[in-house]
Amino acid sequence: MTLFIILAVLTVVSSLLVIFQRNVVHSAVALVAALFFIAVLFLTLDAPMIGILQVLVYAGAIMVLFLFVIMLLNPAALEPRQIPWWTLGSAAALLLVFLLMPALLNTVAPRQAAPAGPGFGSPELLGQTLFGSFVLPFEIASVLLLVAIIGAVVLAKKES
Amino acid sequence: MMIDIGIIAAKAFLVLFMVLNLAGVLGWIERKGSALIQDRIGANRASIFGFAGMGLVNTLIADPIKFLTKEDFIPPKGDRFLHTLAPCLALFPALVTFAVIPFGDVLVVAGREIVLQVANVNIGILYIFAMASLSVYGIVIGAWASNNKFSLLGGVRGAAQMVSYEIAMGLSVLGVLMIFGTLELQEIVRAQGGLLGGWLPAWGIFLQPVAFLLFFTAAVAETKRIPFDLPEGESELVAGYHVEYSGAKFLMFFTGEFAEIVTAGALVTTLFFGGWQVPYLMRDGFHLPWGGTLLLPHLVVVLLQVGAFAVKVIFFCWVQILLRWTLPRFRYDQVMRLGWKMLLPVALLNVVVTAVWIVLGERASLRP
Amino acid sequence: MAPLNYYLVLSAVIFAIGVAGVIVRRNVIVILMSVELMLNAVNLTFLAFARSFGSMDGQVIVFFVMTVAAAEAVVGLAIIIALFRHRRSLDPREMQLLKW
Amino acid sequence: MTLLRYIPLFPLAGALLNVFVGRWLGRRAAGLLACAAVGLSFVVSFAIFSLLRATEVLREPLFTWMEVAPLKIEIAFQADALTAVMLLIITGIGLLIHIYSLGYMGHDEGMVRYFAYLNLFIFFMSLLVLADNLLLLFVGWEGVGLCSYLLIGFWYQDHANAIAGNKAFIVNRIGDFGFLLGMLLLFWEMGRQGVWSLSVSELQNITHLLRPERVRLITLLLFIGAAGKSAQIPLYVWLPDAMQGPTPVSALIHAATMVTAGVYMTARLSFLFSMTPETLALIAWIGGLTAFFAATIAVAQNDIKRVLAYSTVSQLGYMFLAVGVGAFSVAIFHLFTHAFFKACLFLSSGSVIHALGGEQDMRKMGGLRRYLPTTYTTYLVATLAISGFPLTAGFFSKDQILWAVHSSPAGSTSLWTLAWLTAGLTAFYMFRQFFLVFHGKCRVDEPALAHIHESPPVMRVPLVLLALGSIFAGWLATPEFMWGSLWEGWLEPVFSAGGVANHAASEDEILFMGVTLAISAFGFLLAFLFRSPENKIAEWLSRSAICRLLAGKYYIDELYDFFFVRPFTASARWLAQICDPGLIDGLVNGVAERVRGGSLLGRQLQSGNVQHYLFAFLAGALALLAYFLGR
Repeated sequence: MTLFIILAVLTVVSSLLVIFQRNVVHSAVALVAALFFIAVLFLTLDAPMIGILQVLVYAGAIMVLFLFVIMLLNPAALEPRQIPWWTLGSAAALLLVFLLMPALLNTVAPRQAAPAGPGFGSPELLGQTLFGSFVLPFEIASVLLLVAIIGAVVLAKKES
Repeated sequence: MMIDIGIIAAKAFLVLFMVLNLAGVLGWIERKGSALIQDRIGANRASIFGFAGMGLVNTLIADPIKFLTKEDFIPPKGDRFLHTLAPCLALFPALVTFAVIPFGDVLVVAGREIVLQVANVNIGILYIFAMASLSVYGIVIGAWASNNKFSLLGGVRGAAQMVSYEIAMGLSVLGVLMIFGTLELQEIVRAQGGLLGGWLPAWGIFLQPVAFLLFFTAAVAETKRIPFDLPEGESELVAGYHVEYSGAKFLMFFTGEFAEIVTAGALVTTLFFGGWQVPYLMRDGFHLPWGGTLLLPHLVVVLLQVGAFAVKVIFFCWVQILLRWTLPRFRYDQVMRLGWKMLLPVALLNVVVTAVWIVLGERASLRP
Repeated sequence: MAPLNYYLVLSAVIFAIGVAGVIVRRNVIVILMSVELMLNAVNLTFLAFARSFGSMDGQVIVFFVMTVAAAEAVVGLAIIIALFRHRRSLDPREMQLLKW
Repeated sequence: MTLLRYIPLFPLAGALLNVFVGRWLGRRAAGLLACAAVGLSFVVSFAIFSLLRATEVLREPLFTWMEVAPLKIEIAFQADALTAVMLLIITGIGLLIHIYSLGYMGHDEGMVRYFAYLNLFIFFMSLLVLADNLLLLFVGWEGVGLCSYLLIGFWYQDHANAIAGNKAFIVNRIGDFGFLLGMLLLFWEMGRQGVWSLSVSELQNITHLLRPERVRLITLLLFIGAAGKSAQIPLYVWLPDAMQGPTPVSALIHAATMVTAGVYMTARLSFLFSMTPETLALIAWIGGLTAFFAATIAVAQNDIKRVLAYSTVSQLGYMFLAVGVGAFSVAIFHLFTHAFFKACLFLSSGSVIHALGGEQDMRKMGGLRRYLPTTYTTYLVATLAISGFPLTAGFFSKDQILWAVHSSPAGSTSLWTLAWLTAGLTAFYMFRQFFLVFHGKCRVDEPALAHIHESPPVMRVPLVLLALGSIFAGWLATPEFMWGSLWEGWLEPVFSAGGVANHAASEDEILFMGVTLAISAFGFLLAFLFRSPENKIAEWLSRSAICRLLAGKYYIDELYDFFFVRPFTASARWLAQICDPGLIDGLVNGVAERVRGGSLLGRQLQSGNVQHYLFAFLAGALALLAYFLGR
């Protein structure tokens, strides 16, 4: 419980930093931190495999890509900050939390904090599920990735 | 309970101590090795009361003092916070990866079984990759925070290079994982204790030679050293991503680099060269394939194993240093081409061939 | 382990932060990062429910979400690069040709 | 026996070949190919003619064209005696004209195109006569109209030719519209009685299902179609203008075959027409009046082909007169003989025009007898035939018509008088032309005179053959007192439904023959007396008002122009210039303008900024959330 609260605070703070830092690189670093903490949160949910994948995929690949692009483009100016628009957006987001809060707090899980079964979250079980009932989505995901690769190459390639 | 925590703390301390010291020693080996190759003497000036210790003094004592007392320079238009954070990010992943690398079998002391591994995680290898993937941040963030075009270029190069070679490295390990059927490093090492055909140790190198070549190449590339030192490349980018670093921060980058060498060596040892396994050494002593048996006490066996692991790691560290002083630097496009057009396809092919081999093997073993 | 509701609330907060980021920031890269934040909030929900139901399905879904997120980030960044080449800007307000 | 399909197939193949590879074949080969195609058709037609027994009907379905529940329309051919005769005319006369064209068009740039059209025409015409159902007949009907348009405007570089082509096409369309309406009405009426069919052979047996007043309307509409195609009052105006095409075309289309389509159609549907005496009476009167009026116009024309054109209209009037009095077989017989002598006349005139290098004005001819001996002879034979000289083809057929008009219960003395006068006029204008062209002083222009020459054999041989036909074709059906009629026995079964078999005593017939001969002789005599343009009386007459009226063709074209064409173009112009831009465009543009006005407001919402959209999206989501959670 303590661990959760610490992690939650860290996650929320770093998430807030993502949107409140005016510098893109700072935002990106804050996001890496947030993702890292979320990965640890995953670990507390008996999902070690997913947690490690989170670090590997998000922190290790996606965010590096972000940083790479940021440095490649190297936008010079800090972005302007318009107070009214910021207020409006933040208010809307706050309203969203406010509206969702009661519903979320009243949600009753069917088996509240049931002890995880043996091997829950292990690579073996994840693999079996993935290649069992989810094999078709898995294959489709591979096609999606292929399409994304080709799309990215085509988009980012300089016209010759 | 307290004892458990104490044991874990002791293991962690031991590992960190060993790694950091090894990194330091590697600095000496590098200097002396390069001097040997280039037919010169190498570091020999610093001395304590006339004792130069073949440069060991230089490396282990004088260098740290020098680094720690130098001015910590931060570029005026740089980013103070990130400039400081970056070296930590560079050193941190290199050190934490050792948490899952087994340096010995089980040590039994007073009826308590101590696994000679800081943390036995069931997804150890993935953990290593996750941590290794984080090591990019030190470079990228440091490069950006320096507000220097050379360092920025180095950072961009480093990011691209490391992401690229991470893929080839992961795919090459996949073959090993398929052979041994586990993600636990301790299990992988234990699986390499068997014998192939009754006499050949079942090490990964014999089962996955292609994977070894790929993995080793990619691992060298990940350490950003010659021939893959494009992010620093002194003749092109002055010193690349750490051009604006000095003092303690530079020391951290420096140590991180050598720690990575050690990590790479340890991983190669663990995955392909039997880890702590000594050929024919069982828990109770040597069982030679041609009939000889030499029983040894438990402690001796454990020490032999730990020693074997250390020797193998140091050997591969030495190989890497040898490479660094032997080969010329690649061009950047050559690096990229090698990563994407050579290593990646070959690694994929290796995975496919391994899969077919395993399936055929299973078929064969199913036959009565 | 903390109760499910706590995770849900945390997830909602992170999601809302992501939403706010997408709306208020004037940099497409940050907008894309905020989207990643939202995706992660949802992932957290999935995992919390997976743990609560004791089912692996939630984890598998997170696996797929990551796949999609990776694809999305890659294509998104490629678009940003292509855009930047033409507009020399990362401000979404500069990218409003698709109207009328 | 599946021979029928080859009759249209050969010309179609010839046409397609000429269209696609004709340019590559060269002009001569293209012409020979076309001739060969029609020749093969003729051979097949002749085979069918000789194989066909009198009462037999060959039927040859090819494939189903369309099938809608009870209605099944097949592409099917059928041949009875009527069809066989028509096929012989079409392919036989057609073949001769094709051969003739080899010479006549030999130097024309567009010869390949010409022969492609010609073959296409033979295809459509044979399709028309072979058709088993009215719809397929209509296809042929429209097809010959198309070919006619193409061939009249063949020399389209000359604007007048293109206009003439348009005129023919448009006037034909009016008739076709009537035909189509009649066909649909017939179809609908039959359908109401539960018979969904357009097949002629099926319709023939169920006409009793139709109500008489409907039959009247149907036949009337069908006759409008026939009048359009066969150039009867009031739709005859296109035929004289159609002489703008090459002369062999005039011979083929506007004399021997296409214009007979209307007669053929009424004959084919005789079972329907016989049911309504009223329509038949109308047809008879229109036919008679057309014959007379066209003959009067022909008297005052100076263009060699125009005279022949009006004579064609006149002769077609005769045929409809025969139809109108119920003498279908006689009408077809006249059609048959007319095909020979009219084709001969046209081709001979073509020969004259050819010899004079394109000159068509008879006032610039004269005395050509010396230069064109063969043409002179054939022209003389054909003129005799059309004038009704004893023992020529025209003599027998015209005599039979006059006799039928007199003897049929549907006929009357006034009709007979009209036809009788027309016979005299025919002899007059034909011999007037004959003398103007071949006798008297030579008035040919100097340059043309230098090049004057008799036509080559390829043109002369068809002329001679047609001239022979002009004499002997009539011998198939002679009066009772000679050797009787082969023809009647041959065609009677086809028209058994409504034929008139009223044979009076042969003395009466001889008497009538004499009376007809007398008026023809009078016409000839008149023409002989006025043969010279310098004749005083003729000169006085030609300046008289009546003659100017005749020369101006009763100003029918001008009347049509005033009453139909101008109001039509004026209203079209009004629609195009006032109504369309003002009302239609105004409506459309007005609607568009209002929409645009609204959109101008609405498009403000579309800022193009993703973040605005996203905010709106979030606001909506929040509203929904508030609604569902607060409920």
